Amino acid sequence: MSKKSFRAALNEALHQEMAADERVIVIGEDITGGVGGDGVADAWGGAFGVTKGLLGAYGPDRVLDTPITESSFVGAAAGAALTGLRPVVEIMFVDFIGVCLDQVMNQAAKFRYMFGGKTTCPMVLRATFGSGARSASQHSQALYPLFTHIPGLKVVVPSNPSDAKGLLIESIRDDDPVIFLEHKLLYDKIGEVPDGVYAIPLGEARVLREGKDATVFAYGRMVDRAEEAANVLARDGIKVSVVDPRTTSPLDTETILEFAEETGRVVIADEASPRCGMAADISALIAEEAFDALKAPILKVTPPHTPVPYAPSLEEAYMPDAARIADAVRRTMKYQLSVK
Amino acid sequence: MSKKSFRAALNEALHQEMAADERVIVIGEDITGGVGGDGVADAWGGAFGVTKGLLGAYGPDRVLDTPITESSFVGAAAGAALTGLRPVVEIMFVDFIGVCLDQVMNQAAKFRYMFGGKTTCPMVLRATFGSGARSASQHSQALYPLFTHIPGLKVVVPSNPSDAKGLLIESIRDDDPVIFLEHKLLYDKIGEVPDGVYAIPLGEARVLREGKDATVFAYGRMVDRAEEAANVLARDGIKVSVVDPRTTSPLDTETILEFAEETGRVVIADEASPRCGMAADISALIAEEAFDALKAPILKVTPPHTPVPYAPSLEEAYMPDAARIADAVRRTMKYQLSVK
Amino acid sequence: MQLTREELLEAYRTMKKIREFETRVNAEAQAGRVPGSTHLYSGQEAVAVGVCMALEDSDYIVSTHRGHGHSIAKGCDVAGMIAEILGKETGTCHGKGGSMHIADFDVGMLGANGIVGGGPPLACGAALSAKTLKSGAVSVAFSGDGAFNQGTTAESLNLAMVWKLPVIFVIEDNGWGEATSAEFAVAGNIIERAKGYGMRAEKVDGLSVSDVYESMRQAVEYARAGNGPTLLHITTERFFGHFNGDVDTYRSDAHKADQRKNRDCLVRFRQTLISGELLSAGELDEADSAIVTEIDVAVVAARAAKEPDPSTLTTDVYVDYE
Amino acid sequence: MQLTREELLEAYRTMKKIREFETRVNAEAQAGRVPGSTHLYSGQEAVAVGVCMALEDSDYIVSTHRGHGHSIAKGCDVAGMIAEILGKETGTCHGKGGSMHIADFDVGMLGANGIVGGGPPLACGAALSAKTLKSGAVSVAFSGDGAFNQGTTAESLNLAMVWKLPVIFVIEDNGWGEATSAEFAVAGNIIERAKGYGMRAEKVDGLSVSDVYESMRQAVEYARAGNGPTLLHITTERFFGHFNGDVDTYRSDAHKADQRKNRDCLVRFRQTLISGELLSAGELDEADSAIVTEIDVAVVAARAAKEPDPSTLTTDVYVDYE
Ligand SMILES: Cc1ncc(C[n+]2csc(CCOP(=O)(O)OP(=O)(O)O)c2C)c(N)n1
Ligand SMILES: Cc1ncc(C[n+]2csc(CCOP(=O)(O)OP(=O)(O)O)c2C)c(N)n1
Ligand SMILES: [Mg+2]
Ligand SMILES: [Mg+2]
Repeated sequence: MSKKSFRAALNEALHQEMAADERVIVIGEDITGGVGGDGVADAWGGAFGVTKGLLGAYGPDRVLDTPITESSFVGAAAGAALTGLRPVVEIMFVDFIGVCLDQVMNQAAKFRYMFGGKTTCPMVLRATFGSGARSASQHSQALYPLFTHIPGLKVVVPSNPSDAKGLLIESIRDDDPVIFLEHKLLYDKIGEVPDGVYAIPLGEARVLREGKDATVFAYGRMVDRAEEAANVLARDGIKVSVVDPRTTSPLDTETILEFAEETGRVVIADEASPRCGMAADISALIAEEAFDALKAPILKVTPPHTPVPYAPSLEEAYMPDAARIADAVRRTMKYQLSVK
Repeated sequence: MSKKSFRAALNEALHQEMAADERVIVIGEDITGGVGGDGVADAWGGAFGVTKGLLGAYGPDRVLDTPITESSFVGAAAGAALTGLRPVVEIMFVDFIGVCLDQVMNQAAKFRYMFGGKTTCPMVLRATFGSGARSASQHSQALYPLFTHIPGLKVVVPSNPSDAKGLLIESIRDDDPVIFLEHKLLYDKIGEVPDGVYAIPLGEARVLREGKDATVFAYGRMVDRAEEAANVLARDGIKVSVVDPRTTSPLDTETILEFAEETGRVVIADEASPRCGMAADISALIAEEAFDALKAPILKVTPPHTPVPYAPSLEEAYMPDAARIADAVRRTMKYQLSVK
Repeated sequence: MQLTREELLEAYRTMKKIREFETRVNAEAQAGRVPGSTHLYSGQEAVAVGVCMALEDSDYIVSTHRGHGHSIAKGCDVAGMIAEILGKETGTCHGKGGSMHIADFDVGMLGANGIVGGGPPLACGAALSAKTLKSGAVSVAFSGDGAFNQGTTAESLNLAMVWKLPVIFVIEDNGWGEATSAEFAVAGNIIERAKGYGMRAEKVDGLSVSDVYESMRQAVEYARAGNGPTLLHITTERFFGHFNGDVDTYRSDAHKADQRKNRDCLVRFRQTLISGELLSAGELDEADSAIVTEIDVAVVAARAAKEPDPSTLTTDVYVDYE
Repeated sequence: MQLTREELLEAYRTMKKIREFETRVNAEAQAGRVPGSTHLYSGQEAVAVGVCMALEDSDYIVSTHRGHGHSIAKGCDVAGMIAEILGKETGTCHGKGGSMHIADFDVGMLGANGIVGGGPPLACGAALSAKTLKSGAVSVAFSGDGAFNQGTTAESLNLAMVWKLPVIFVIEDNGWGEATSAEFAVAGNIIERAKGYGMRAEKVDGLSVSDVYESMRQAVEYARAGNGPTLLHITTERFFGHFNGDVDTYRSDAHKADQRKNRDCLVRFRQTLISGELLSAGELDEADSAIVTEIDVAVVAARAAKEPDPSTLTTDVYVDYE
């Protein structure tokens, strides 16, 4: 166990799985960086440095730079996954899924089903996501609701370094296509990360704290903000549970319902766009299956239904913060059930 | 007023708007059909015959066949919409959005916002959707939750001929990009359709019937099935309201909440995949904003989280039918609120 | 390279099998027994057969919406195929896929594909597996003239060159993408477009199974030797409309009659075999009737087979789906 | 075609304006005043300027992530641009877009674009408007060597030929797509790839603004006459790293020094003007200092401007959004 950044934890996961299994290969734009140049090799190690050092350790046959043609190389990852490899393919920003969704949605996700269970497609698609880096509308989306909507995909949204590592290892070993989304503002986050190899099952929520007054569900960068809110509320004597489901698909419905039932008051803090988003998805689950236990409306704390703006003053207003989460919890606490 | 098919109603809308406004053009694969052949021209009029006859009336400059390159011609529609035209572009099956999502999600939808309100992008993207035609996994999806999730898009899902006509006319006149989705099993549906030009505002639900026991919300082909269910239930003395919101974005939240509040029991019947889908979206809206009035859990009637299968025995089991809707209403009626 | 009598007979058999299969699929469709729609391969048999004759079982093909011919040529079981098309539990995909999603991994058939241009990236991936795992296999992407325009295909040509992949792009140019002619839709020239990527490219007469085979054989040799991709632009004929419900009024009756009369690859091959005294009419007739019987048995069995049980609706979405 | 003194001076001014603008943007970024990241255009000025000199205000350009140069050359206001880059309400897009989304419809600048390959289809659309509305306008798609590989670009080349659109594809080949060389990523040859579509195509030295202008002028004439598209493959130099935070270790220091010393289009143009006695050093110096002042005023004003009010977060999503 030692302190590592989210980035380093991911890098370690890739190293360990590539060392353990020859079939694991890594594909993406600039994942080494410098091909064809007269300077240093592996100059980038990916746009965010996550794949740095893999080239030196595993060579260019297993660490493949690509032209800027996401459809072809994401599709190639899917085709390779059908035929014996276990590719980890990176698209730099999840926003770029627009140019290659077909290979994910209609190909990788559906092979096993369409072909009657005759094959597996063990690939991982890694991408950064999220707002807060002043990257504007085309480089800041969350988009996991899109993937969550598509049957056949698994979707992982880690919130801290040790989860990131364990979930990535599990994703690489998983025989289904996995979308693995890394919030760009988490890369420098430091945490305790075991040095050894470990896998965290997909579909198991992590409970960060238990409090009986209300539950806050959150993914990715929102988890820290939920914790922050919980700390503030604790000072006022309001004890909230904070639950990070970690994967949106499969979803740990059991833990979610358990906490919804136990606390009866629910806030879902999510960075994705609100319409047909994850906050709505979890809310609807609870409204159908834990209705009886609800003591208050289920509150969603999300950005508005707008693209992500560039200017700091706007982007700060866009993203839900701890204050908005705490406020929602307070509103749910105040709510008095009228007699029906 | 006369009886027309859903297909004919759409065709009439296109004719009327093209006649009224020179800037309206139509773009798509085989929307005439026969280019370069030695047989008849306008042989197809679109894969489903919706654009038939436009070529003869408005000529090849305004009715443009394309190569099979959705990214380029959907993007061309967006670019044309930025520069003075009002294109109606067709992708044959909405499933094909996978090869051209970027031009919709990151371009058309975001122009106005990214550019600080300096432009409009008045385009309509038409596509067929839906299961039931034994078209298997890659030609049967609903996918409107994906578009609904994306800020900047409007999304229309008509359920009958007269709505189809009025909503398409409104969509063409709308200055924002509109995704207009036509259920392939509705094309032959006949209904009374006014002959004149009329527009139905986006974001206004249609109330098919009012009953005080429960409300069923449904889109597209599910509307008929909800009506069927309501008829069955009426025989047992259960009176349900049936509401077709008609557009998923903008959403007529006012009418939805009004009916949820009035009946206190809600069933949402939707053909889209369940996770982060429209049923969840409406459920979450109600669970947050009409909680007080709820007398029972909000029930979602959707397909399972699977791709659409080919065999009739499987596809019939996939799609929600009137029996499942009626059963959900009965379950919600039986539900007794426990004291909280 | 000279083909042996046995090889020629086998090629003829496979072409005939495809033709007969499609004839029966069409009949089943017209009788209302095919739940979905199908895209018939009739007229293009020499392409699938010439291409697949040059491949081993361990080589890969990635197919299209018009995939029956490719599947049969690569060795898929016709009984499973027809059952699949009829939507039966005995089908190749247990009824989940239908005509457009037939796949058989045991014979290297990685799947038909309902998305035009969906296949070439996948074929690059299969070639990447072969290269990385040093299996010596090659991979083939079948695409139509219409699919050739898709950005995915263009990207795949580039990627195949950049990664020097053992992949062969087989462009089956039947002159039409649905009701739109290639003359309208394909700007420039397919061979020149491939050569623009620095790719080895060759135009081939798709009415001659031996021409297709020979060009393919060389492309496979080139790829196995580690030299990278080839594109074959193979001209061919689509006898039916785009799909079984297409009345095909955009081509004149004269054109269609001429096609059947003068540009039928199966008829040509038969004539060549007989006139070259390579095989006798009797031998070919015998092959024909064996095939007719085989397909008939398959059709009858498929009709009698059960539809998949509704309980299987939710299986095989994920490996560990519950 | 001979350029007048005034035209040459104007070209020089615009090139210098771009260079100075980028220098100041870089300085603002290093001082931490640019909220996002930016892609600097320095070194490529002759391309944007040569191209846009051949255009009218009513003509369209569609730009890329590296769009500052195109914007300035097409006539966008630098004060609005720098304010936008600093995220201010006085910015071209009121702070909503930032460096990668600058657009000004009044001068035919249809927008920078954060998606590599996002632009060419849009440029086809603008050309379609011009053709359908018979406005006589032409449309330009700027793309990098990296973007040239995207399927969207390939599709657009084909569509432009099929629809015979008045569009000009300007491929700015600076040898790099981020940290990946064009030598690695672009298979074959850009001109040959364009010619494969039957497209008029020409290679141009992007260090010479007059060469760029002349080739562009001919392409515009060709397009306005209704003959269809042209592709210009323009070689150029990227002076900085891919974006302002890129330390650019993948190119040797020697390479970068040589670039600045021997392959600076602005220096070359200045030398040509002086040695050809077309403009004097004094005149050029005067132009320089006017530009330095103009940009400085713009930067100072942008720094002082207010950030957009948070209430504008939800405006302009839809025309009728409430
Ligand atoms: C992305 C996509 N666009 C459109 C279609 C509809 N479609 C199916 S087959 C076809 C024509 C394909 O033409 P070609 O590639 O020449 O193959 P052929 O049908 O001639 O075998 C089209 C347009 C599709 N399936 N996928
Ligand atoms: C679809 C997509 N893929 C990847 C990126 C990340 N990206 C931004 S710029 C760039 C390099 C573009 O290279 P080129 O087209 O040569 O333009 P240049 O940067 O040299 O001006 C990349 C890969 C992107 N923005 N969009
Ligand atoms: Mg074809
Ligand atoms: Mg470049």
